[in-house]
Amino acid sequence: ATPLNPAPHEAEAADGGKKTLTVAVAQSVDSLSPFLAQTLVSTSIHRLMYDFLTNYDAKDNSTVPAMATEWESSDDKLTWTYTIRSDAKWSDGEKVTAEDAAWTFNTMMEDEAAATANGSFTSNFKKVTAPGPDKLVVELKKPQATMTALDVPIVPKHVWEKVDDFSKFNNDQDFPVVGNGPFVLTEYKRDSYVKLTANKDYWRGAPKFDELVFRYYKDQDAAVAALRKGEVSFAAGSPSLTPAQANSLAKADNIKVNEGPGRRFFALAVNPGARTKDGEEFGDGHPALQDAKVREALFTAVDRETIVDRVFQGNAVEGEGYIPPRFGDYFWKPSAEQKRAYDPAKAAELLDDAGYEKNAEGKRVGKDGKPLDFRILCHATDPNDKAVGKYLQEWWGELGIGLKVDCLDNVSDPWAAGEYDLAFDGWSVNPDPDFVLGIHTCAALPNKPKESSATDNFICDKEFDKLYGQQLAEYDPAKRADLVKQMQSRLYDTGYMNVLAYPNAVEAYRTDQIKSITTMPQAAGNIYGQDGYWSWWSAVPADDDAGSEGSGGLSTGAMVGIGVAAVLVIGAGVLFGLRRRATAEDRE
Amino acid sequence: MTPHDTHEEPAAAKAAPGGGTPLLEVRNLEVTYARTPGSPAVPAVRGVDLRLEAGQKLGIAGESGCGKSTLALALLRLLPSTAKLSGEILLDGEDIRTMSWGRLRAVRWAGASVVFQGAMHSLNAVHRIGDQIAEPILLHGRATPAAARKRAGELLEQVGLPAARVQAYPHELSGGQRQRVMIAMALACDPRLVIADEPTTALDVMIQAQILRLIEGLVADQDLGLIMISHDLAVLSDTCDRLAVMYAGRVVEEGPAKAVHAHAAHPYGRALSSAFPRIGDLASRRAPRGLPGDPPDPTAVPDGCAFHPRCPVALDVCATEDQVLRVAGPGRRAACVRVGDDEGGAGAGDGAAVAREGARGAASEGVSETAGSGS
Amino acid sequence: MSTDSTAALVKSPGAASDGPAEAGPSGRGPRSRSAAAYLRYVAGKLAGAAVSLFAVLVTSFFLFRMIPGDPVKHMTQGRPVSTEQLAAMRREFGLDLPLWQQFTDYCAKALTGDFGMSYQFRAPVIDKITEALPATLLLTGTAFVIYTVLGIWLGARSAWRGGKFGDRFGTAFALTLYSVPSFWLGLLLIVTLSVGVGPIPGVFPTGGMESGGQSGFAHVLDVAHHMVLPVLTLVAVEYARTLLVMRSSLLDEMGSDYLTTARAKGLRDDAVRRRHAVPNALLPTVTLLFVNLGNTVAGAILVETVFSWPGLGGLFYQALSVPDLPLVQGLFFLFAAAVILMNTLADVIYPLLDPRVGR
Amino acid sequence: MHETTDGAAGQGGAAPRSARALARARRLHALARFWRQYRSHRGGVFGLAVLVVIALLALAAPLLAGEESRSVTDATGGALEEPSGEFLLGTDQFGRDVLALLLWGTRVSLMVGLLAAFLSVAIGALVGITAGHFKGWYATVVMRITDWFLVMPTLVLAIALSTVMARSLWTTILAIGVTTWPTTARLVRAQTLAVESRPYIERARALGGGHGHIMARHVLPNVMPLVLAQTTLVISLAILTEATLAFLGLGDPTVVSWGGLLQDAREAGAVSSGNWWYITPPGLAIALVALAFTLCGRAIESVLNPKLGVSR
Amino acid sequence: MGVLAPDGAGDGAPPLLSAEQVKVVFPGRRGDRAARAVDGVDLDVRPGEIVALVGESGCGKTTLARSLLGLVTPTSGRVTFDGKPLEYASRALKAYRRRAQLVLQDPSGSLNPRHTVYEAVAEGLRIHGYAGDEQEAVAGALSRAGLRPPERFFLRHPHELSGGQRQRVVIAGALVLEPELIVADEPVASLDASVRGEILALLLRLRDELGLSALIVTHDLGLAWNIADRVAVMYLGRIVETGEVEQVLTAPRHPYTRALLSVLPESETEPVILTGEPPDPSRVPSGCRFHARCPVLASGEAERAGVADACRTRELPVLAGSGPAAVACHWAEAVEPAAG
Ligand SMILES: Nc1ncnc2c1ncn2[C@@H]1O[C@H](COP(=O)(O)OP(=O)(O)OP(=O)(O)O)[C@@H](O)[C@H]1O
Ligand SMILES: Nc1ncnc2c1ncn2[C@@H]1O[C@H](COP(=O)(O)OP(=O)(O)OP(=O)(O)O)[C@@H](O)[C@H]1O
Ligand SMILES: [Mg+2]
Ligand SMILES: [Mg+2]
Repeated sequence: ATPLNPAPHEAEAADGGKKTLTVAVAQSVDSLSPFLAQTLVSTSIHRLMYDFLTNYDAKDNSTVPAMATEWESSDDKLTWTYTIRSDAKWSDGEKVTAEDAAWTFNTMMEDEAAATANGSFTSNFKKVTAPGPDKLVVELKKPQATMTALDVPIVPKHVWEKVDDFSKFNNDQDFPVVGNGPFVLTEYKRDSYVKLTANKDYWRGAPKFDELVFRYYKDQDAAVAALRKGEVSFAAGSPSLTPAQANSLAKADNIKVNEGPGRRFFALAVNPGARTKDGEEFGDGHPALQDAKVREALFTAVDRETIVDRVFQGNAVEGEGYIPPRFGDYFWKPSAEQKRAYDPAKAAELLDDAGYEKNAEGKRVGKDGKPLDFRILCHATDPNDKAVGKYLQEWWGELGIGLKVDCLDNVSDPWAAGEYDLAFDGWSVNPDPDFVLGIHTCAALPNKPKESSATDNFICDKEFDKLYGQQLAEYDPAKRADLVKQMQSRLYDTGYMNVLAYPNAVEAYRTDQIKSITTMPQAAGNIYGQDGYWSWWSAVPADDDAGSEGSGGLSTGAMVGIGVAAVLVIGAGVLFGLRRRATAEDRE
Repeated sequence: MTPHDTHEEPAAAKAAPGGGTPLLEVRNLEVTYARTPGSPAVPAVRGVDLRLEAGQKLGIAGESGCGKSTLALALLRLLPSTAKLSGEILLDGEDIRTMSWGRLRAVRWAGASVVFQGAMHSLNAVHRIGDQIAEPILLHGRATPAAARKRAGELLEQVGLPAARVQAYPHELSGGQRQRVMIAMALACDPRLVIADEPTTALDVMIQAQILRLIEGLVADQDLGLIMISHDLAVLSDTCDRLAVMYAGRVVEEGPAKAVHAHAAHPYGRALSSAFPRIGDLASRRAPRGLPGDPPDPTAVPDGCAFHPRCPVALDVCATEDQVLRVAGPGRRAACVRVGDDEGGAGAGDGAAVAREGARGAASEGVSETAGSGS
Repeated sequence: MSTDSTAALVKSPGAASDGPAEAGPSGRGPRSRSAAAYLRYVAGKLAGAAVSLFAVLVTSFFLFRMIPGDPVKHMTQGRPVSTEQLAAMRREFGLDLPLWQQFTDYCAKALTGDFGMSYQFRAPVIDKITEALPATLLLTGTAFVIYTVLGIWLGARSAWRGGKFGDRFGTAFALTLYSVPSFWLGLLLIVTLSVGVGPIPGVFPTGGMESGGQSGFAHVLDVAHHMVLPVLTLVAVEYARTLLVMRSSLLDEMGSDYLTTARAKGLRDDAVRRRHAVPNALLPTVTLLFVNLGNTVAGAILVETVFSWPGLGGLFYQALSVPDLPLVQGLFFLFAAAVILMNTLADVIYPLLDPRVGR
Repeated sequence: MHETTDGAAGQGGAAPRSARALARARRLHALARFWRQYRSHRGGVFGLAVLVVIALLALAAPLLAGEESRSVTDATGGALEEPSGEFLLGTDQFGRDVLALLLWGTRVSLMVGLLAAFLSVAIGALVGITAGHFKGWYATVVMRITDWFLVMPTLVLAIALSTVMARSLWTTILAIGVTTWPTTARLVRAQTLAVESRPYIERARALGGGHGHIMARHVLPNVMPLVLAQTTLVISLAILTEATLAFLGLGDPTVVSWGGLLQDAREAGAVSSGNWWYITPPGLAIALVALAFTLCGRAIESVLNPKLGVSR
Repeated sequence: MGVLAPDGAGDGAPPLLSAEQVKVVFPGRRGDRAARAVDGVDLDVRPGEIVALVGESGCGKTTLARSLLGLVTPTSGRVTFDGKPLEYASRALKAYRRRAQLVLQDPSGSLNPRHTVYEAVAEGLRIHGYAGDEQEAVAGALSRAGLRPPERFFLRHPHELSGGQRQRVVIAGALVLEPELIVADEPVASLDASVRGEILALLLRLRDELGLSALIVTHDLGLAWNIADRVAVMYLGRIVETGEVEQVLTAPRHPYTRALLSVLPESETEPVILTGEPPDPSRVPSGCRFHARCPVLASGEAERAGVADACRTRELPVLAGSGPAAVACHWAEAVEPAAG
């Protein structure tokens, strides 16, 4: 091979024919320290680097053993005992023991900085001990539902003991980073890539790919382009590929678009009048929205189908209940008479009823003669917010209602201050819906005006709260599911929230690089950001790895590119020289 | 561009004393600046004949815009590319106008050098003056770099500046000193001809006197040909052997310097010379004299004799008939209809002057009569 | 005759020229004083730069305080946190102090290069900056060298042949590229040269700075390969400025009498250009170059975003959207400081190049 | 004295009106001369033609495209349809006609460009003229401020300002105006200094003219051409900056501008989906208008200052 | 013919404008020494008189002229106009500037290229809020300045005029306010030789017709000879010789004046070219400020007259502003004590 055109296989041979899986990511790694990291990229990587006590089954989200093989709780649910597996080793050869887990938890309990990322899990812990290398005992202050879902990476004590300031230690200096997960972090270049190599000794079995690289593409188009080219094997977009990208990728060769039901809901939230726990009112929510009829009218004038069709271009499911259909157990749908179907005429009627007649200019005015004008808070970074905002403006404009779309980078301030009328709302729902339900209880309201608190949008409804209390105490899954559905029904009826859609998670990967990959849930799930490491651990390389050239050595493309550039430079130089000689004599 | 033949056979060639090849001979030179957007074509020089013997000093006088600088630049083909040139420029018998670029470059500075109007801008502000003086020496292969440097120092001393000033930048020198540097530079390659374009304009009287003396001295020492351009007739008559007065791109009068200054044959020449009063001459006390009207716009030269709108002695024919140079006495020529009329030459001019002064009602006959003793 | 006197009769400059020439050719005073005068001049410029830097520090501190959003709340990323925890965090980041005290603390620390801790990355701002700086310097430095050389070369050619087809075409082409939004050009380049359309193969990577995993020469080549498109984008939109300035500056010089003198001396056309015209015309361009470099660093924000370049620009954009106040402040200060530094450098170097100025 | 005034008075009766009329004719003449020279700059003529066409399109947008073409609910096309007979430039992700959006965007982009440039140049001219005229501490202080703004990287400062303020067109206009004026101020000041050093200023002062008189009657008219040229150049800068801010998501998302279209296109993933009809036209439009303004500005500049030798 | 006889104009009459001990010092820039541009000058201009101020470049002529018009405030000394000292409050200055006008060297520069002739001439009227018929006044001034018929010039722009016409417009602009005094700084230096005579003739005629006084600043001795009644020769911020033109220019007493006259091209005497540094107002020598370049001192003549020491060390008194011819020279006083 000439210097400008080396055979690609040579480069690969030098690497020993490594199979590399490259994933395009957009988010920055905030920290590689499990005690600090909060972004999805970082936590996903931590799942690969470190084992957790337990894991979720890819099939049905049920708890499966991980670092702990078994666990049991005392009858009062206050003492939990975990059996730590004995066949696990840290990547530096040390044995994984219960002491490591105990140390991790204790550190989080003792050191405020170490509690930054996952402190909520340990805030209720009384004491954590390791009576033996395979026994971990956690004593609680009060019962805690997440004891089999402690999503805390366990770090090797013998390495981390030496850290003196957890708030400043980012775990990105010494490579490879000692871990016990399916992959070992071997290289990290900020905002460039994170490279992990397969942990051949992983107790569940070695991953099929030798290397896993998270490559950084700030621009989603660049990521998709990289996927098209085969520079990366997988692209998920942030949070999702756009419909246009999905549709065009679906047509491309060797690319599979995976559309999993999303865990998010996308909703319209109304400010019902911000208040504190004590009932002190604040903020400047529009008083007209206190009127259920007005809210009803607004929501009936929203055509969710169009939003799914047009904004999401079919890559979403029309929203109704609060919890996305992905979580089948809890999924609820309004009954026919409950349902708010799209009906502009009815909306107009409702407004007339509520006393907001149209004036000469076609604007709805209240009894005080003021036209009905609302503001809606939108996330400037979310194209869906902006797009739906356009539709709302037009639909509500037809009704005679003005809408100002306030797009901000940071909506949390006006939001917490209650200074909005409506807002685009959306949460990722966990397998356990407790959190997303809790944010609508009175208990979540702030203590003082404008203080940040757990509440989503200041909803406080006695009936909902009662149901919430019941579901908390209910240990029977079926009964609990029923209660959760009742809660959703109640929430629906109060009319403060209108779930517009459940966006699908749209991602794509190259079939010429990845033969198969596990989604979660396995049936119709997603790949990126799973509650586990299944996707990357299970991914099987394609036999024909023609597409993986981008990852090993210097590609042919690179050589051609450099060659072209070099030729251009030399050409320009020669041209310059010739011109000079030519002009020297003849011109004056 | 073929030189057209409307002019008479150059009288200069015949009239000039001495045979052989003159140092410089210009025949029917015409320069026109091409039309540019926003401004019409400018015929800046409209047929000029000149002749200069080696070692002789020729002065060219004229008002601003009459084409003096254009003429000077044309002699070395230094005009911008928009200028169209026709006629013949023979330097030592070689036609500069048709020379190859290579030959021309060799002639430049080594054959004829130029002292430009305004030394401030004619020196490169970012090079040391020593280097600038040495540049043509090196270029024409006259010396090694070290020798050229030494020569630059000598040249500076020759023009009255300490040799150490080779290290100076132009802005560190005064106006007069810069003009000296320009002169030193012009002498660098021992040219046969030096063209000095208003070397003393914008200089103080005292410095002007210094520079003029310097030039005179150098030219006499080295037997150079000199063309000196100025609008100050008095200065030229003091410095030069012969004098040519230009008006609107033409030479309108030519002859021995003193004679032309004292008894100009052309009314324009007369007006010019009387514009500079003689101190002590009571006739000019409280009686400033000048020409009515304004210098012509070179883009719209009047028909007939270009001077006729301002001419105090104009005849009817002047408005229609172009006037060419005619003999106006020994070694003198003038382009005035009145000169041709009367073989008396200069006398006719004087008569005209009297008529003119009379017409203006001022008692000033003395000017032309008494100034004769000057030579 | 006249004794050695350096008193020049330079008329005081009519219009105080701008830029470094502000000092004006004073032209007076014996040369022995010039070194001292130059040092004084430099000291003045440095003092001015220091004042500017301080002004920038003030701005960066107060301007970004106005960004809506409670930084502490961002740090908690929406997790329910107790008021006590929030207060503790405020204390940790010094956000509970009165504003003026925060400011004085900030200034005092900034002097030592400490711009605080990034909220987002929980690392010292200065570390984040030093991490990202080399990438930006590599990108902008390379682009700078290329577009400067290209701009000056083409500008000089263009002016020297003013009005000819080459000049017209070159200028029009440069102006067109100059009018193109850089991010858009970057996107188009990705679509064509990176992804490939039709017959054009996608030979360049779509983004990033390296593939990773190489070392030595292979690594250098790999980075070079990644750099081609971002550099091309920067060069395409930036070289026009240099070209135009060089061109008009040379056109300005072209009518000058000293060039006629040079020609009259018998110099060849290209010698006149090389030895006299271009060096003189370069002088006003020098200032621009330095200023350009400072601005290019800031202008790299777009290109870095489009090409996922792991540099300061991307970091800035990311920090702004959070807002990661300390990081934003630090970066803003850095960008402005770069421009100030370059301006000052231009001011300081200029008199060395142009003997007329500053002494 | 008396004999001459008689003669003058004889014509003086009729002259005042005719003098004014003549003055107007004169001004027309000057304009015509300006135009004749301007016309010889091919680039300038091209730029002007483009601008005229674009301005007409902007004015006629409601006629050509119709109000409803901006509406998402009334959109007739499918998402991201390729160019066809019905949609000459295809559709956007909502099924709206890209060509119509482009037409509507013309208005916003031009308006932002013009207003921002106006703001910028107005500040710059005011600061420049006063700083050039009044020397002493005022000039020192003002020029320090100018210098300080000058070293702020324009884009960075504009980004910062747009982040600090609410998202609206006015924010964009303000951010551009406030960050780009120092260049104008410096230029205008330099020109003011040049004008102030001219003897006619000394003459006006000797005639008894005060600061106001000198600035209004002498400096301003002489600075105006520069300001005019500068305005056209700043407009193109402003249009580019508007697009950049919009592209970075800092524009007003509720109005249709070219930069906003690009941002929409990018958010929709049009770049990697091969929807060239959505990406290319807004960018081209921006480039074209920016180029047109630049060309006009350069042509004006070179007519007013032929020494610049700007290509024709 | 004229209001006043050209000879001995206003002899004995109180001066219209007078400078008394005027000094102007420009502070040095950036550590340079201060320049004493005008260093103690007495100078009177009497009604109807034309005074020429001559001297080498940089000797302070322009600065003195500007200080007489209140355009520079003297560092010390005072300027009196019509018996009253000049006040520098802007209102008072404005009133003064109705009565005293300035004509500058460069007519092209003195006219705003964007103003028509009419506007340029009417500018003064507008500034001073002229109550009468503006157009009539403008026309009158133009025709008096020799631009006839004035209407033809109203709407021209400066670039459409020749240099001579421009200078006439400038003069018309000064005349329109019917001033009593004109200060002209090198009024013809930038004009072509053939045109300057006409402009000078105009100035003479105006003096004759309107009784205008004028101070003409020039470096051209021929010009002084052409039109001035009195001449003051300035050297390095001081007036070194003053008197009637005929007297000073035909029988100069100061070596400096002699040198100036000797270098004129047509001078019959052997040119005396001054050597030494050109005058620098930031370094004024002690004693007679001319002594370093003085040919009389250099040739030893002063030594013979016994004043060499005085030349080097003894300051000379300031010459009176008007009155008989006077010279500030130790040597001249020594060799011809009777004169003066
Ligand atoms: N490059 C040029 N392009 C067009 N016209 C020119 C050019 N150079 C000179 N001219 C015109 O040619 C005419 C003669 O110019 P020239 O410089 O030769 O006059 P001059 O006699 O040297 O005047 P001065 O005494 O002012 O130096 C003038 O009208 C001038 O405007
Ligand atoms: N504004 C100023 N600041 C500092 N120095 C000045 C200023 N104006 C003039 N000078 C200096 O004062 C001295 C006298 O200047 P002035 O202009 O009065 O001379 P001049 O006799 O009119 O000379 P010229 O014949 O060249 O016009 C000069 O040395 C000059 O450098
Ligand atoms: Mg000339
Ligand atoms: Mg002067």
